[in-house]
Amino acid sequence: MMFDDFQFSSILVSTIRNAPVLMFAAMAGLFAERSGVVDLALEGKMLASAFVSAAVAFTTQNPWLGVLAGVGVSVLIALIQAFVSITQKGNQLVAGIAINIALSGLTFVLAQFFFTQGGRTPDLGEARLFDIVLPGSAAVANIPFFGWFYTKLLGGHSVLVYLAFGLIPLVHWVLYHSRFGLRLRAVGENPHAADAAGVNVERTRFMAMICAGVLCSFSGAYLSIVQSGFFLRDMSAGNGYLALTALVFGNWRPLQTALGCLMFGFFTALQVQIEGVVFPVIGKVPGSLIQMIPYVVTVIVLAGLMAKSVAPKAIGVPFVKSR
Amino acid sequence: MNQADLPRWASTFALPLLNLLSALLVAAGVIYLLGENPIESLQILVNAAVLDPEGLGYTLFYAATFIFTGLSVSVAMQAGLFNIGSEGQMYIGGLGLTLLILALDTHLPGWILIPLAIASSAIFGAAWAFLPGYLQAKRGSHVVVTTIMFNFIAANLMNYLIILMIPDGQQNPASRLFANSSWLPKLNGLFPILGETPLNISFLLAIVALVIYGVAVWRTTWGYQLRATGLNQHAAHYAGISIKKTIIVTMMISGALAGLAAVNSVMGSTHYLNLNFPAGAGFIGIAIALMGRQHPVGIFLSAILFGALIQGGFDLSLEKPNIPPETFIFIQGLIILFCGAMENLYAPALSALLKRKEK
Amino acid sequence: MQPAVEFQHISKRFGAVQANRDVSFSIESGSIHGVIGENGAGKSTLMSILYGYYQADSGKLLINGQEQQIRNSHEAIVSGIGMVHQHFMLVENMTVLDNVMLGGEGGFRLASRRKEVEVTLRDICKRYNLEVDPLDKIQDLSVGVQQRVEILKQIYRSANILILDEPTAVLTVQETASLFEVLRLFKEQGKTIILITHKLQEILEITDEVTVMRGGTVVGSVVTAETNKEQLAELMVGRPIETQLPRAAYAPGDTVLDVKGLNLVNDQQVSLLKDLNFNIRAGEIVAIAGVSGNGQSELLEILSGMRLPSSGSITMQGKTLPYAGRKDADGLPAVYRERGIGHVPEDRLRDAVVKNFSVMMNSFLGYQKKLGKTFGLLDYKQILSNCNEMLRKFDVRPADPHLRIALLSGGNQQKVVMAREIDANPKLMLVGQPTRGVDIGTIESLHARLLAMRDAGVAILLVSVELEEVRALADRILVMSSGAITGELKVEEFDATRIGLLMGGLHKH
Amino acid sequence: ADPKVAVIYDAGGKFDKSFNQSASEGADRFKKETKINVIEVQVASDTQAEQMLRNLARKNVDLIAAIGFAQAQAVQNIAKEFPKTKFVIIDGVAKGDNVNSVLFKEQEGSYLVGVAAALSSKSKKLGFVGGMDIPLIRNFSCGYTQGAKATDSKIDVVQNMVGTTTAAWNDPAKGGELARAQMERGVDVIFAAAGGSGMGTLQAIKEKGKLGIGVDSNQNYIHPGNMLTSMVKRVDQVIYDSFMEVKNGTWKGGVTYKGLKEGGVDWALDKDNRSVVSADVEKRVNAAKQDIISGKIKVVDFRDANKCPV
Ligand SMILES: Nc1ncnc2c1ncn2[C@@H]1O[C@H](COP(=O)(O)OP(=O)(O)OP(=O)(O)O)[C@@H](O)[C@H]1O
Ligand SMILES: Nc1ncnc2c1ncn2[C@@H]1O[C@H](COP(=O)(O)OP(=O)(O)OP(=O)(O)O)[C@@H](O)[C@H]1O
Ligand SMILES: [Mg+2]
Ligand SMILES: [Mg+2]
Repeated sequence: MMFDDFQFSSILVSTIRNAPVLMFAAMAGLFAERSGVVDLALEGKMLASAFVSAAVAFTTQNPWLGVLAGVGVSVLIALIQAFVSITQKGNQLVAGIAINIALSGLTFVLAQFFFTQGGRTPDLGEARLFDIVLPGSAAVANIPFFGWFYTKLLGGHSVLVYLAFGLIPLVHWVLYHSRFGLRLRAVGENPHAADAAGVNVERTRFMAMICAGVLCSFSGAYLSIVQSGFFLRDMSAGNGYLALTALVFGNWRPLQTALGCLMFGFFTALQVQIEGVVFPVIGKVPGSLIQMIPYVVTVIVLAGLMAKSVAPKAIGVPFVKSR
Repeated sequence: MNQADLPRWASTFALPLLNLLSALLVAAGVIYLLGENPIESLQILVNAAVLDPEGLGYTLFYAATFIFTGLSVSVAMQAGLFNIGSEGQMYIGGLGLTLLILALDTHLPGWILIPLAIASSAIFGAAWAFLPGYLQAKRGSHVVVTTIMFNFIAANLMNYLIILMIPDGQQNPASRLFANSSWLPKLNGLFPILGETPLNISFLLAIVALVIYGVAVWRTTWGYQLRATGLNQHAAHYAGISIKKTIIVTMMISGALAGLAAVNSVMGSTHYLNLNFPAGAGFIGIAIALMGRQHPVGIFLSAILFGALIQGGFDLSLEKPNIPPETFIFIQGLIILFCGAMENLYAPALSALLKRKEK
Repeated sequence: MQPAVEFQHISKRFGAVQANRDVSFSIESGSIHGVIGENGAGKSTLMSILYGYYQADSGKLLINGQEQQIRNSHEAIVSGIGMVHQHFMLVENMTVLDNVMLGGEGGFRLASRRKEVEVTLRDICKRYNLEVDPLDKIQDLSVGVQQRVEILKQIYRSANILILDEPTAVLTVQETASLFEVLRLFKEQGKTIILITHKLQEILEITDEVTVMRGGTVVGSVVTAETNKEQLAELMVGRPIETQLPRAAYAPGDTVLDVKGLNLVNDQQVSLLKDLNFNIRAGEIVAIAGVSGNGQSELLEILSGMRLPSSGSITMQGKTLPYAGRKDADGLPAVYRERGIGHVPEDRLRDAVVKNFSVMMNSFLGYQKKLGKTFGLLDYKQILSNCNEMLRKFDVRPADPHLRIALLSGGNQQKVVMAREIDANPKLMLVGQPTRGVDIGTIESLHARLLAMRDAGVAILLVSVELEEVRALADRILVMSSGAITGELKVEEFDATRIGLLMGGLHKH
Repeated sequence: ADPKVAVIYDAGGKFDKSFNQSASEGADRFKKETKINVIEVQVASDTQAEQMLRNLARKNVDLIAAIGFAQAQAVQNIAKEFPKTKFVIIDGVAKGDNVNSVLFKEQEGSYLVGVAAALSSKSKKLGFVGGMDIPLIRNFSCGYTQGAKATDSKIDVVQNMVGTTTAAWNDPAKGGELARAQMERGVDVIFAAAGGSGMGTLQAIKEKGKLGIGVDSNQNYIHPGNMLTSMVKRVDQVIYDSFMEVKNGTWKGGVTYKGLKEGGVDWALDKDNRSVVSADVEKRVNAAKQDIISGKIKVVDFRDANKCPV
C-alpha cells in the first residue's frame, strides 16, 4: 500500500495548508496584544488585504504587487486602529469591532463598484501565487513515504506557507532577543515602568501595530490569492476571531500560539475526513455535529489542560500618565 | 484636555453629536463616490426610518431586539466580562421558546403560553451562558474565547436541530408555523398610525428591561457588587463578594437577556424558528453596549440608531440601486468607530473653544 | 558652584487641584536634598516634572545652570537624571537584567549585550554591596530587593541627579541603613540626590538641606544641621505635632481572638506560616513586628477571610471561624466581617478601594449588605450623609464625596478606609501598615483613632514594619520571622536591638 | 399597459453564483426583450421579506417573484392580504390562488451529472461539496449519488459540507480545502453545490487538473477543460416565463414541479466541456435523461422522507 492512500497523510498535508491563515493573523495579534493593544480587528484587516491583494493582483496580473498592496492597506488600517486606540485612547474593543463591521461592508461595496460581480473580484487565473515544487520532486515522487514526504508535505506549497512557518522562530527571536521585543513586552506588561525607563510607550505600540498590520495582510493575501484565487465578500469567515482564540490558547507566546493554529488546522482537516464515515455503534454522525469538534475541543482544552492563561497585564488599557 | 473639563451638556450631547456627524460625513463621501447625492440619500433615510410612521414602527421593532442584546452585553461588561456569545445565546433562546410553543401551542391559551415561552427563552439563553461563566469562574478559561466557541457550537447544534423540525413537505429549514395563541400582540392596535409593522409588546418589554437594568445596577447591593467585581476583583474579594458566584450569575443573566432577544422576531414577527434568525443581532449588541456606555439611556438611543439604519438603509437601497445595502454595514462600523471609540476626538478643540468664549 | 537643579516658578494643575503653585528652590550639586510635606503637598508632582513625566503649566527648570525642556523620561535620562518612583517601575515578569537594560539596550540584538551587562551588574553589586542576582525575575523578589534593583538601574545608567520618592516607605531598618550607605557613596562621587520621605528621622540623618512643601507651595528651605524634628514637623503641618499620644491604662478584657496551631503551606509546598499560637484580648493592641515578607501579610489575609489556612483553628469570641470544607476563600470575608472583624489591608490601592468608584461608593465597600434600604434600593441620601460625616471626622481632604477616590492622595485614601472600618464598630480590627506613605500629621490622627478604639474595648491586631509605630501603639509585641513567631514582649520591655535580632530569627524563646 | 413586475432576492443576494443569480439573469432577459422595467430588491431577513412584499403589493405591482424558500411564509401571508397581486415563490410552497409555487426536481438533474461523473472517474471515487447541510442541498447530493451508483455500484461518493451558518456560502477557502482533501483521498470528480464557496472548490479542482461539476447556472465557462458539466436549474427560465405570462395574460397560480421533462433542470453540454465529455458519456447520460422523462427511472426526492436510498 502506498503511504499516499493512508488518510492520515492527507490530514497532515491539509493541516499545513489550513494553518497559515490563522498563523499570520495570530502572530499579528501577538504583536499587538503583547504591546498592550487588544486586536479584535484582525478579521477586518484580513478582509481588507484579501480584497486589495486580489484586486491589485488581478488588475496588474502580478500576485506580488497584490501582496504588496495588501500589506499597504492592512498597515493603513492598523494605523487608524492605532490612532484610535493609542493616540485617542479610545476603547480598543470598540475600535476593533467597528473596523471589522466597517470593512465587511466597505470591501463588498468597493468590489461591487469596481468589478460588478456581486462583491467578488474576477478570477485571478495566472495572477495567483504558484506552489513551489522542490527540486528533484519528479525523481523521488514514487519512493514510498519519502516521495510523499518530500513532494507533498515539505514541497508543493505556496511561498506564503513557508513564510508562515518561518515566522515562528523569527517572531520568537524578535520578541525575546531584540530591543524592539524587549520594549514591546515591557510596554504591554507595565507601560509606566517602560515610560520611566525612557521608552516611548506610544511609539512602541504604534510600531507593534504596524507589525500586526504587515503580518495580518499575509493572512488575507493567503486567503484570496493562494487559497481561493479571488476575493469574495466576508471570506475571512471568522478566522480572525479563531486566530485570537489560538493566541489566548497559546498564552500569547509564539510557539504555543502556532501550535494552537496547527491544532485548529488539524481538526478542520480531521473533520473533513470523518464526515460521512460510518462509526461502529453510533453509525454516521451528522455533519453539523462533526463541525463542532474543533470548538468543543478548544473549550475542553482551555478548561482542562491550561486553565489559566495569563494575558499581558496592560492589555486593553490606554496609557494615560495619571492615577 | 479631557472630558472632565467640559460642561455636562458638552460631553453628553455635543461630543456624541459631533462624532455622529463626522461618521455621517465620511459616509456621505462614500455615497458621493458611488455616484449618488448624499443629502438626498440622507433625506430618504431619515424619512424612511423616522418620519414615516410605518418606517418608525420597523425602526422600533428592530430596536427592541437590539436593546435586549445590548443589555446582555452591557450587564456582563459591568462585571468585567466580555460576552461575545450573545449571538449564540439568542439563538438558543429561540430554541427554548420554540420547543415550548411547539409542545403546547395547541393546548394552552395565549395568556399562559406567551409568558411561559418568554420564560423559556430566558432560561435556555441563561443555560447556554452558564458553562462559559462556570469555566471562567472556576477554571479561569477566558470568557471571550469560550463564548466565541459557544457561538460556533450553537450554530452547529441549531443547524442539526432545526432540520429535524422541518414539517413534512416543506423546504425551508424552519419549524412549523406557531399557532396564533403564541403570537405576541402587536402595538398597532394601540397606535394604528404605525401601520402594518411587526412592532409588538416585546418593545415594551425591552423598555421595562432597560429600567430594571438601570435600577438593578445602580440602585441595588447586587449591582454594586457587580460593578465592584468588574472594576477591581481584589477589592471585591476583600469586600466579601463571591467573585465566582457573581461571574456565573452575571453570565446567566446576560444569557437570559440575549435569550429574550429572540422573543421579538420569533414570536412577534416570523412566528416560526428559522436558521440564522439572530442575523448578527448579538454582535450588534456588542456595538450598542459599547456605544451606549452600558447606560440604559445610551443603550436605548444606540439601539434606535441601529434600528433606524437598518430600516432606513433598506428603503434607501430600494430607491437608489447604486447604493447596495452593504453600504449601511460600512456606515454602522463608522458610527461605532466615531461614537464609541473616539469620544475624545473633539474634546480638546471644544474645550479650547469654550475657554476662549469665557474670556 | 552652580546648583544641580533649580526650579523657577513651577506651577502645575490637575483639573481642580493646583498640585504645584509657583515653586522655586534650588539644589546644590553634590548634596543630598530632602523634600518633605504632607500627603498631597505636591512633592511627587514636582519630581515628575523634573523627570519629564508631566509638563509644568508654567515656570522654568535649570539643570546645572542651563534652562532645559524635559519632555519625557528619555530626555531626563539623557540629561543624567534618574528617578526611583514611589511605586516601583519594574516589569514584573522580566528579569532584573532585562529591566536594567530596558530603554538603554545599546543595539537591536540583545543576546551579546546581555552577557556584558550581566557582568557589569555583578560588578556593581559587589562594589556597592547590593545583593541582587541579575537573572532573577522581579516577581520572585521581595520589596526590599526590588528597591535595590531600582537603585541598580540608576547606577548602571550612571545618573548624576538621582530622585528618590519615598524609597524607605517599604524598607526595614536594616534595608534603610544599607540604602543610605549607597547614597553616601553616591554623594562622595559628586552625585546629587533628592530624597522625599515622611520620616523626619531620615531627613535629619542623611540630608544636607531640606525643603518643606505644603499645599503645592514651598513653605521653607532649611539647612538640616540647623533644624530639628519639631521645627520641621511644625513647618510641614502648620501646627505642633504630639509625639506621645495619651492612652488609658492597660486593662485588657476577654479574649476576642484565639489562634491555635495555624499553618499555611502554599501551592509550591513552601511553608509560609508555622504553627502560630496567640490571642488578642479586648482593649489591647497586639503588634506583629517583622521584616515584610515573613508571613504577616498571609496572617492578615487568613484572619480576614481572604485566604484559607492549611490547618489550625481560629476562635472568635469563643466560636470558631469557619473555613473547613471550603475549596477557596471566595466570599469568605463577608462571613468574617459578619462576626465583627474589621480589616485595613496592607495594600490599600489593590484591596481596600475600587479606584474608579467615588469616595462615597468606597465608603461602604464590604458593608454593602448592611446598608439601610428603601424598597430594597440603596438609600443614597443616607449613604451620602454618612460619608460626609466620615470625611469630616477624619479630616479627609478634599472632603468631596463625589471625587474618584484614585484622585485622593495616599494618606487621604487611607483615612477613608480607616474611617469606613471604624464606622462598622468591629470587635476585632486587623490593621496592616496603616501609615505607610502617610505624612506625620495624618499619622498622628490615625494613631489617635486606633488608640481610641483600643480604649473603647476593641481588640486590635497591628502589622507594621515601623518599629516606631509599634512602640507608639502596641501593648504587646509579637515578632515574626520566616512564618513563625520568634518572640513576644510587652511594650515596657521594648528593645529595638532585641526585636531586630528576633526579626532575623536568631533568638528562639 | 405594461405590467409592473418585481424580483425579491433573498439574503444570498443577486450575485450569489446560485439561484438568485440565475433569477436575475431571467429578469435581465425579460428586461432586454420587452423593455419593461423590473424592480429588483434584496432582503436580509424573513421580517424584511414580508415588509418588502407588502411594500411592493401596495405599489400595485402585478407580479412579485420571491426567490428562495426563506420567503415562502412571507409570501403566503402577503398573498392573503393582497389577493389581487400575483406571486411566484421559487423553491418553496405558499398557499393561495394568487401564488405560483415553483419547485425543482434537483434530484433528476443531479442524477444525470452523477452518471456523467461515474463514467468519467478513473479512481471510481466521486466528491460532493455542499454549502450548508439543509434538505435542498441534500437533495442535490442524493440525486448525484443515485446516478453514480446506478452507473457503477462500486463507486464511492465522499461528501462534505462547508459549514452551518450563512457564512458557509461565502467561504471559498474552505470550499477549496474540502476539494483538496477529497482529491487527496483519490476523488477525481467533484460536484460543487455551495454558492460562492463552490468557486473555491472548482478553483482547487482546476489546480489539480481534476474534473468539477457546476451548479444552478451553466458554470462550464469558469474553467473550460476542467468542468465536466453543470447541473443547471433554470430559475432564469421560470422567472422569464412568469413575467411573460403576466404580460400575455396567461399566468396561473398553483404548485409547479420543474423536472427534466419540464426543462426545469438539465445537464449542460457546450463548447467549454465538449472536449471533456466523450461521445459514450454523452450517449449514456442522454439515455438516462430519456429514461427519467419516460418514467423508466425513478429518482428519489430526498425531501420526501428526509432519507437517501443509497
Ligand atoms: N494625575 C493626577 N490627576 C489629578 N490629580 C492629581 C494627579 N496627580 C496628583 N494629583 C493631585 O495633586 C496633588 C499633589 O499630589 P502629589 O502626588 O504630588 O502629592 P505628594 O506630595 O507626592 O503626596 P504623597 O506624600 O501622598 O505622595 C494631590 O492633591 C493629588 O491628588
Ligand atoms: N523612547 C523610545 N521609545 C521607543 N523606541 C525608541 C525610543 N527611542 C529610540 N527608539 C527606537 O530605538 C532605535 C534606536 O534609537 P536610539 O538610538 O534613540 O535608542 P537608544 O535608547 O539610544 O538605544 P541605543 O542604546 O541603541 O543607542 C530606533 O529604532 C528608535 O525608533
Ligand atoms: Mg508622592
Ligand atoms: Mg542611542
